[in-house]
Amino acid sequence: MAKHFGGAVALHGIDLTIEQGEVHCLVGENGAGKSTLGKVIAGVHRPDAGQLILRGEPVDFRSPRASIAAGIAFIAQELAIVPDRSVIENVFLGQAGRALDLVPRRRLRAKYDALAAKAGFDVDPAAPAGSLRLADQQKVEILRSLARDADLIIMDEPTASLAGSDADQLLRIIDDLRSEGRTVVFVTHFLADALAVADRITVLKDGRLVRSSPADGETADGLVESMLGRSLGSMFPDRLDSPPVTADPALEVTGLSRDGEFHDVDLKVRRGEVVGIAGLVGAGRTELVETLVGLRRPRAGNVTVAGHSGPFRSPRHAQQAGLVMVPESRKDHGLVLGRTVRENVTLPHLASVSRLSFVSKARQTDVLGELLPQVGLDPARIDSLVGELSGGNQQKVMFARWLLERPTALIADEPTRGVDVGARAGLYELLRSVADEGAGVLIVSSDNEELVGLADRVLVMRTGRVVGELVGDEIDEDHLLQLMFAEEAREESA
Amino acid sequence: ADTGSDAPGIAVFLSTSANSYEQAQADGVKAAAKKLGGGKVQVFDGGFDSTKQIGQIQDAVTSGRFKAFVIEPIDGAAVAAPLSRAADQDIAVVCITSACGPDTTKIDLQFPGQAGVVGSDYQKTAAAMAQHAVDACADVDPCKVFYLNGDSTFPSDRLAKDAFAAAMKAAPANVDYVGSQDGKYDTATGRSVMESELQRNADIAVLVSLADQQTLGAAQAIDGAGRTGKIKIISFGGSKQAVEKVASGEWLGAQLTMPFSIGQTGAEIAIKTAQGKAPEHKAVDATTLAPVEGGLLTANDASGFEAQWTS
Amino acid sequence: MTTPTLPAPRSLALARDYGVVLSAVGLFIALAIASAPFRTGTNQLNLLDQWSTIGIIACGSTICIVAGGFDLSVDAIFALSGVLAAWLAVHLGDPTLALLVGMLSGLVLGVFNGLLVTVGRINPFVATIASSVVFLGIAQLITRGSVLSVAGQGFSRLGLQRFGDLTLPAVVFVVFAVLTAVLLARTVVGRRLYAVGGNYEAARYSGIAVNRVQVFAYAVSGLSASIAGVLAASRNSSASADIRTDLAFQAITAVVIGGVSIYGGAGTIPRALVGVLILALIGNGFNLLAVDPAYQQVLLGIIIVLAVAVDAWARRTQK
Amino acid sequence: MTTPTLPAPRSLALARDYGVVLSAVGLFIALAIASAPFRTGTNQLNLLDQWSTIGIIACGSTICIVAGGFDLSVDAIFALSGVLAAWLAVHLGDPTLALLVGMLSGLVLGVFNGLLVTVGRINPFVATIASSVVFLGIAQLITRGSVLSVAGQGFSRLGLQRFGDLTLPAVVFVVFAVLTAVLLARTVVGRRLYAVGGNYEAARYSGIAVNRVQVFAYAVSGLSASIAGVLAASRNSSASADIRTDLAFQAITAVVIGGVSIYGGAGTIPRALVGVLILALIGNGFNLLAVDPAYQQVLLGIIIVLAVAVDAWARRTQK
Ligand SMILES: Nc1ncnc2c1ncn2[C@@H]1O[C@H](COP(=O)(O)OP(=O)(O)OP(=O)(O)O)[C@@H](O)[C@H]1O
Ligand SMILES: Nc1ncnc2c1ncn2[C@@H]1O[C@H](COP(=O)(O)OP(=O)(O)OP(=O)(O)O)[C@@H](O)[C@H]1O
Ligand SMILES: O[C@@H]1[C@H](O)[C@H](O)CO[C@H]1O
Ligand SMILES: [Mg+2]
Ligand SMILES: [Mg+2]
Repeated sequence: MAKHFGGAVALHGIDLTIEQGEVHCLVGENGAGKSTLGKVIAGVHRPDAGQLILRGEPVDFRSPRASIAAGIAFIAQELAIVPDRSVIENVFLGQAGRALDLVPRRRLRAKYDALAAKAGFDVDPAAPAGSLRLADQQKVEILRSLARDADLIIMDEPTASLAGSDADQLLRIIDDLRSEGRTVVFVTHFLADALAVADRITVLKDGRLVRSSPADGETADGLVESMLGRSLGSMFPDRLDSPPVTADPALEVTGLSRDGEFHDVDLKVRRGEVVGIAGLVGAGRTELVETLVGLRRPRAGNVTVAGHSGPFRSPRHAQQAGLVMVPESRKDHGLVLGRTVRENVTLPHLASVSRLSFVSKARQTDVLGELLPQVGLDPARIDSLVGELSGGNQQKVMFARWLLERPTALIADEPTRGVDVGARAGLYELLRSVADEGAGVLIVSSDNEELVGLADRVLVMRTGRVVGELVGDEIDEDHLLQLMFAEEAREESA
Repeated sequence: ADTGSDAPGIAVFLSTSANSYEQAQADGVKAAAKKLGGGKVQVFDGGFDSTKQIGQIQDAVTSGRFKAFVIEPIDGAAVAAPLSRAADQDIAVVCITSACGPDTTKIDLQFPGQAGVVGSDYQKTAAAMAQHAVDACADVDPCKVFYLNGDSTFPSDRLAKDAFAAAMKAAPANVDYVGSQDGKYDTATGRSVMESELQRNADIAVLVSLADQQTLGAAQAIDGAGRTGKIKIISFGGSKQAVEKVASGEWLGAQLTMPFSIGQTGAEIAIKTAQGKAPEHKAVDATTLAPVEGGLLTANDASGFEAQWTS
Repeated sequence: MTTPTLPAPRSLALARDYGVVLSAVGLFIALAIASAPFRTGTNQLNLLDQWSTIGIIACGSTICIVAGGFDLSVDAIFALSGVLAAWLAVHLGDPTLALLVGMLSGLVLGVFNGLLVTVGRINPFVATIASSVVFLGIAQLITRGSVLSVAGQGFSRLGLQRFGDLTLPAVVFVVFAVLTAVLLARTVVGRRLYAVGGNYEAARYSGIAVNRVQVFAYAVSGLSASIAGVLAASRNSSASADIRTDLAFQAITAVVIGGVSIYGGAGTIPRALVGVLILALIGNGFNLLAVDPAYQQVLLGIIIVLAVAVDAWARRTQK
Repeated sequence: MTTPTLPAPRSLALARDYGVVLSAVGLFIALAIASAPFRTGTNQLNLLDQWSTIGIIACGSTICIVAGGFDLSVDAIFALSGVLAAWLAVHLGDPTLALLVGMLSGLVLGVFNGLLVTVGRINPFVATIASSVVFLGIAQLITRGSVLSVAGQGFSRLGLQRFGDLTLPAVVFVVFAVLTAVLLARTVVGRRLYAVGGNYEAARYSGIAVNRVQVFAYAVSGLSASIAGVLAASRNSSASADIRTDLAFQAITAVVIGGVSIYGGAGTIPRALVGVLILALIGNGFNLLAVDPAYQQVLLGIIIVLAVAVDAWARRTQK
């Protein structure tokens, strides 16, 4: 199988066999070609060369429609929901039926309930899909693929926006699918997940197949080495020996509230410190950080950034005070997909790369030439359209944007979503160095391992309140889970 | 509201109200209403939209406030049915500028109950202008004639164009008809079409145009090409600007239209009918309202003539 | 795990409808108070009849816009279908067949538009401008610039037909509105129209024959224009290639006032009709209240802004 | 809102330009062969002059569309600014001041549009339709339906001014095109315009004053219309509220033919100008070759489809 886009080769002639009934994981760096391979099988892209053989028969899918007809379901990495339509409509999108037939709404509702129950997901079927948080949109996509009753299901990073228990739930679903005799292709950057669920793991690198072997024989380290071509020492940089209790606060929040979202939040991030916010999906973390940078108006409370006192009226005002945020959804809130890397990165800093209001190309090239490698991007892609980059590389572009001028306080909401292990280690390194240079770093993450490894201090949120704080060695997954679930457990036992 | 305003009055339906030709028609109606006691005059602006105009007719009937309608039809064929229903309600209906009914080329009564019509026949107008062109060519040989039509997508203008071409065919041998383009009633379009035409035929001797607005643009093009005075211009309209150009000798002649007189005459017919008096004529050829022979104004009589509209 | 479901979305959608409806109801009450003739049944029926053309086309446009399309050729299809029907009636001598062919001609012309957009991959805006120029040109070649009059009752029967106090065009409007409303809200193809317009790629990934769905949408839009065009030709016993109406523009304005998103994927037929109603009420009010045309324009603009602002406001306060 | 389809790669973007340019060059060569007068310098200068109005407005529209806006009020601003200038010239007696105020009036009207869209959160389509109705209404209130003629050289000097063989409107067009092209391609504001049109939310999250940027875009669009409107009024020594031209429509058509996306975030001034050029060549060709108006329509449509299809084809084969 070979596929190129303009000058960029995504797949260089890959031979790969996927056995009936197996769970087959694809792993590899950002841009390795995993999504492209998935899309070729799903009929989204037509290969330049190569032959797809399905159950012994050569097939040539001209569209996703053809591949669906052949019993293949596909969950794209970049979510494909119809935002203004209900969850139930999205789940049964494109399902059979003659054009002028009335939609069997009762029957679909029953089918939906059965499907959701089986999957263990609880999503309001009548809500417009666009109003859901990312994690629930991901569940809609998963339900859609299950609703197809397909023999082969391709899931491209379905757990990227799912937090702990939901991700575990998905792994159980995959197990069930296998026991029903279905085949699952599972693309992920979570090697532990791959090792836990896969029968076979295939490693891709630069559009080539490195190896494809049974999962039993694989180890995380081995996979990392094949993916990166080198071994990765420690994933995480060293934590601070002791919290910088005396350093000036970079970001200080007192008594911040927004009706129905979060209440009475106090928090302080000192210069040189990396602070994490943990919590279940829906805990109100995204609302909180969006409020900090002026995207939402608080009802009460104060936000102060190194002497500039808020609350800020807009991200522009926050930025002027030295507070910036890498948002959770890169497609909706982060990137202008139709413009270049250059333009996306310099967007908030045009003054510093221009003379007399004229943007200086040379100055941008200089600045980006230095910056892009720091976040793990190839400077040669400076003029690529961001929409052409792989998902993980898009994430890096957002980081580059906010590191061009070092902020006083940097917030990152789910910072490593879709980023490969190598690059992830790089980003952690980077976040730590930003802190070391004197900034305060605040990270919202649903990946507890990430918080344990990186943060000097972690606040835990539950239903809009900060319910606990862990410092230094107290931070481990058990403590985090205890705090995240504690109250709920108590309520349930009551 | 004073009691006077509730007395039945006159509804004037214009194809648009945003130009002075239309305003002049309305003013003519108002003058007649004042003179003959026709009551209050309400103006409806059709916005060049026939559907809209039909709605206005229906609404005016519904409102019960009118005993007479004076209408400049946007689509003469389409308004006949609703107007005939208005006539059923004892409203005196007069069409102005162009006729209402299946055959808009004929200035006559075409639907049941119609009280009158004051309009011009485009075929006759075009033929008359063609004759002026032939006259202007009298001592030029060969004499190239270019005709700037209005908008060939309008049936009336299409008829005018065909009639002009037919008359040119019958013209003496020295007359060389080089063809026609549309000026679209627009100064800028008139200018650009004329510029192109002068590229093709630099030696045009006579320009005939169906609308003053576009003639003004064409004259700019002629000026730009340094041909002022060398091309004889005959324009249809008789607006203030056209009359000035004719008076100054820049243009040879203006075929007159008299919107104020048209409105006034139409309203007189409508009011008299509504009052139960018999009007003198029911169908009036608007060309006869011009104070000059054949409707063509030339430098000789231009000084004493007061235009009824501005283009 | 407990997911705290926010009640917002549902009521939000309702409130959004509610916003425009509020404007329409406000206008209606204001007119009913200000004008006695407005309150007559005749006036209401007249309104239905007068706005049947725009209404029918607005329904077609809604379908097209919901599917992510945009059809500026409805004016031209309106004219061409009328001309075609008249020409056939004159030359075939079978008025019924002529009317039928004319009415269905929009389907074919709409499919042509749909193919330009999907297979030809031409931007809908450009494609339908270009095709409308072609359609009008054909109508002009048929009429050679004159008006085609059709003698005889056979041809005009349709447009002049009445059912009690209702005219046939008004009845057709109501029927067409109900059919398209059901189509959009309840049928399988309705779902597909929303999907294609709401997220083209997602629809494609889900195995929807996106091109076919879009072609269908243009066909419905074309059909609406040809139905309206033939009804008008029949009523006038004549047709010409001269269009001075601005049907596409008015229909789209109405639809957008009603809150249908021009970016596709959202909107309903009832909403579009509320948009039509608002325009109808404004025009009717101007006529009945004898508003000076000099002020009508400014007033019209202000009322439209207010109507839509109420809508925007309703949407916001709900948030 | 639809998710924008995946943007085409760089090389492809080049080919896309190339596609329309190809069409334009093809037309140019065809005309040069078919018509001797076409090849004259005078004709080329005439073309520049004739299309200066649409050209200037197309530049403004491009800025607005790139920023994710849509301005249908340019016709009305064109008319109102001319009327304003003429009225001021008559009543103030200072023609230079009158012309200046008229030319800048579009800025104010554009800002008004921008505020409706941003602060009022009204859909651009509806907002600019409504505002154009208001603007035209004001123009009519000023003129009371008649034509305002301005006597004296002072007022007409501007429009009739020549620089050698170039008319002033042609010069203004060229200057305006260069300025807007540089603005869009090279300046800080240009970057912001693309970002806001490409992804409004992402721009907002990146600290761009999104509302201010959009208001700016509408202001430029308004300015382009008032410059064109005052030039026309000056040239004609008169102005009226009667608009039968379809400037917004023509400008947007040209812009879209040139490949500027109506969804915002993409397109350049040079591309838009290629669109204008194509329309100009078609019109000029019809006039010079004396094409029967009956066939012009059909031909115009076919040529537009072909021009755009060549573009679409170039885009595809590149893939
Ligand atoms: N539509 C496209 N146009 C141009 N280039 C593309 C396109 N899609 C993918 N590519 C390129 O192909 C290569 C492989 O991309 P792909 O999305 O398959 O990577 P991936 O392995 O899924 O990465 P990630 O883990 O970041 O999702 C990348 O270099 C990417 O930039
Ligand atoms: N039922 C709902 N309907 C509509 N929007 C919702 C709903 N629940 C949550 N959201 C939105 O989803 C987004 C994410 O929610 P929230 O901030 O509570 O989650 P979080 O704690 O940040 O977790 P995560 O980011 O992992 O999803 C927010 O923008 C919130 O407004
Ligand atoms: O920052 C300002 C505003 O964003 C406006 O859009 C124009 O000029 C920029 O400099
Ligand atoms: Mg991928
Ligand atoms: Mg979140």
